[in-house]
Amino acid sequence: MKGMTIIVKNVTALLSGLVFLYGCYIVLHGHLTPGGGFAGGIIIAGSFILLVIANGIHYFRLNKEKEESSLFEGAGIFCFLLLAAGGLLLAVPVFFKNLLPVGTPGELFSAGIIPIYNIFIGVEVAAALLSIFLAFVIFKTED
Amino acid sequence: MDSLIPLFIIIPLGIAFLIPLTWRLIPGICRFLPSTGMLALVVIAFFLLFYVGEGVVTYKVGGWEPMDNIPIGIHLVADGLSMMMLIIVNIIGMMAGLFSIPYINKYTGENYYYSLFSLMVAGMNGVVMTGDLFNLFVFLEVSVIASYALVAFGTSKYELEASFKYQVLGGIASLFILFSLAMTYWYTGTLNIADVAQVIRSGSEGSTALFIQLFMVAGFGLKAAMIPFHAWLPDAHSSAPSPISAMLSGVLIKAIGVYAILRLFFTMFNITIEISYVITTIGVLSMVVGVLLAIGQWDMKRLLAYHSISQMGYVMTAAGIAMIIIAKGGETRVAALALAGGLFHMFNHAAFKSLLFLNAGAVEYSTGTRNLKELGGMADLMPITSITSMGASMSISGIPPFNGFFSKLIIIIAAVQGRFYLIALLAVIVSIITLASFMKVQRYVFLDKTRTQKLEDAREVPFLMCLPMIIMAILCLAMSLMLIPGIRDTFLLNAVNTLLSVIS
Amino acid sequence: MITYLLCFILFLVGLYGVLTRKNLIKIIIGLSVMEYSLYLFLTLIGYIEGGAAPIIDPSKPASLVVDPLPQAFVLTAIVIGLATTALLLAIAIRLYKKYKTFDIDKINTLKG
Amino acid sequence: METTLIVILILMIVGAIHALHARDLLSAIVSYAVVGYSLVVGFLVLKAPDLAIVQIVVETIALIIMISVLIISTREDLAKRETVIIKGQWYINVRNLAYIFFALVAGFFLVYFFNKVSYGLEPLGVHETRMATEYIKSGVEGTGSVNLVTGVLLDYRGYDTLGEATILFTAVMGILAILRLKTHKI
Repeated sequence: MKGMTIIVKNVTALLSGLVFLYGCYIVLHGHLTPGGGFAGGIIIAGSFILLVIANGIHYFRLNKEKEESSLFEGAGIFCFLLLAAGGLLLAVPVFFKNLLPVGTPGELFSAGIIPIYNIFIGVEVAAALLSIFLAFVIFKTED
Repeated sequence: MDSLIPLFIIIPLGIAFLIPLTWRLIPGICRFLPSTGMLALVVIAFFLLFYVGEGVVTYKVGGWEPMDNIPIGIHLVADGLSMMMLIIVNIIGMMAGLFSIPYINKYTGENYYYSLFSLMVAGMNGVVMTGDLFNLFVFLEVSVIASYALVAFGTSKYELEASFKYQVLGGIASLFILFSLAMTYWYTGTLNIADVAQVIRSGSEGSTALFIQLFMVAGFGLKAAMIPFHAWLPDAHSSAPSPISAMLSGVLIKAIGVYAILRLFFTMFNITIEISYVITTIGVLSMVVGVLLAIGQWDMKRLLAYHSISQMGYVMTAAGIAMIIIAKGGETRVAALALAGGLFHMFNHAAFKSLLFLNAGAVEYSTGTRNLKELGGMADLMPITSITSMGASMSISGIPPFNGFFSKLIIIIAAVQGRFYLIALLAVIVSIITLASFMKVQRYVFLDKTRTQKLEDAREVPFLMCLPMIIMAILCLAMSLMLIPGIRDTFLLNAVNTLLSVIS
Repeated sequence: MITYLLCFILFLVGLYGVLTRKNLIKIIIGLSVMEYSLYLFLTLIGYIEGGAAPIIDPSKPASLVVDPLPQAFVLTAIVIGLATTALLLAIAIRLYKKYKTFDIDKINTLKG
Repeated sequence: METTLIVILILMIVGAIHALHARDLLSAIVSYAVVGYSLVVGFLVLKAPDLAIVQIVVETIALIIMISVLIISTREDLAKRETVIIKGQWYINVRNLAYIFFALVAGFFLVYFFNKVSYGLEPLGVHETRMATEYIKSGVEGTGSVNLVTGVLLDYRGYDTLGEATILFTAVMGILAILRLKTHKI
């Protein structure tokens, strides 16, 4: 499956950068506008999936890509757990405490630890969905 | 001391996330990681059980204090019952983790197996410890999704089909539970179990509580494989890898099914006559029909799976009897006795049923077949497996020195004292049929001398599989000591009092 | 009250689909439709007449706001639904490779 | 507002029924997508923008995965086999009739019981919050996040979101375990 026509390939090459940017925007502004770690992560995964669909299966060296994306995912969620349990280690005996200063609501750096949680969840969700999609695609072509 | 409580979630989750990351570097250590993690959790659980003792410790996640006594954040509850469940879950998890190291060697993708295994235990720890309804649903989904994938781990025809059937029925059950949570939130506006109990007790006696309870019984009953919803259990447990079916049948249907029903129906709702009759009939039905289905089986693991249904029926009947007595306002001493018998039998069943599944796994590992007709004369070829299997069979069919006998005895005594003579009679008959069915297993697998040629090369399983079996057999004997007054108070009566404290 | 009732009817349609359809993919669709009805049911519970969306503009103090708690549950439940649907599809595709069909009757080898 | 919800719900029910009875799978998935995307409109009407954005994106990903599963079973052979009607055996028809009758009775009983119960509870639009009053009153100061839903998700009930991210991680581990190509070492 050599992917789609040349027009689709060029358009997606341009488009997926924008989609990726939009996903990062949604993740970073999770505490200000609707959306957040989950929605933004899925949009970022969508931009990669767009590339794989448009440029056909061989575009990524798929098996290596799948391993890397599941590694990314494990790292993302492990940092999320470390952050959540961070309070326990720094002698604040409470799981999931909002440690950082809360700042004035409405600005970008405002909700304490919430934006950092959002970033880690965004990474984890994006890598997870990419791994799922690649697993399905690899299983169909190889078998 | 309080900050030990979230460790029950952090350690298994940390291990589960680390294993895929570090599998390439240190596969040897990663294999032992889940078992050592659960060993540490068992020690913490014992320590906390003595620390908690009679009272209840609520741990507020995120440090959100209740605002004019309406709880805001999620509360983790550590009391007698949840600590006992944690001890049982983590002991069986450690044993199955050790057993699966040589067993899973012949599959590829071991890092996925160990990661999913510790995720399943993390989910069960999460379910047992939460005091919040939606959190219970989330962690229930974590352990159930991990068990769907683990049932289909061997990806043969039967395992895939069994896992699909298990997943569809499990999915329907989860949606029934989510629907009952939505109705609870609509009725009470809050999700903390203690808070919901407060609102329902002060609220009007409408049929809303009964409607919610019916959907909860349907949802959790399907997770606990009670009779009207048991269709998935024999296929899922017989085609899963053996350490996984030991975990599924030994702990998963308890920590998610029966424990959730007991916790929610005793603490959250006030016990009415209708619900207690529903629970008792489900319990008696699964007790009787489970064992009748089990007689005709010739596949070892399928037979054990049907027996799980009937043993879970014992626990539900005991709980049902306690609920009827409380609903009718009888003396709570008999209700406490019935509940103590039910809980004691649940803990015992975890020990001997998972040991039986490990034995079946050991026999399958060395001979390659589970069909009783083809097996024979394993006693002299596999001494350790046959001894532990004999111990487990005696304890499940209730022969005195073993723990099964005492818990069934307490249930029958409570049934007689509560003037449920029919239930007591049925319990005795079912126990006799269980004895007959397990003698059949012993005879065909271990004692029958006529051995087919193919089985000559069968030899004893490696040490890492024998160790858990020996420890579990000793556990089966040791748990009958739980009736001695000294030990009984900390282990058993704390759990019973937490359930009954809300009523008295 | 009619909206809650229609939600419950959609739930029953999904349940009917799961229990009676013979095709694997249609069973997965039925399960997913049941989930969709529950998401709508939870959001309906949290709706307050005349309330604004739960994003409070710090400059002008908030008027009446819709209940954010059920929305947090539905957000969690949506991702749970995605996870279960993806796992079901993985098993369905593997079954298709072995049996060359999506039909339950031909796959039904295990005794119930 | 209530009438738009009723129209959306009727559209979803019709879409669901067609999805379950469609002859071939691709049209079943299209009507399933109708149900999903009309749910997005429902969320917007119910003042839940967070859910609308998550649902529209999740629905797209679910459709991509479903269609990737479906491509291998081509449309024609499915259509042909679906229309095979079991002729002649009378007990099959009676059994199907019994199923449909039983489904209708159970459905009617459940709907009646649900209706009786839902009259005792708060109607649509009237909702007296108990646990959530604290989130609305001091949500912004407590968590600092202007978006209350993210505040609830990540700070008041952050433990839920940890479970949530774990579920996605479990699903990925499960799928990678099930779809691995060589399952046995020998």
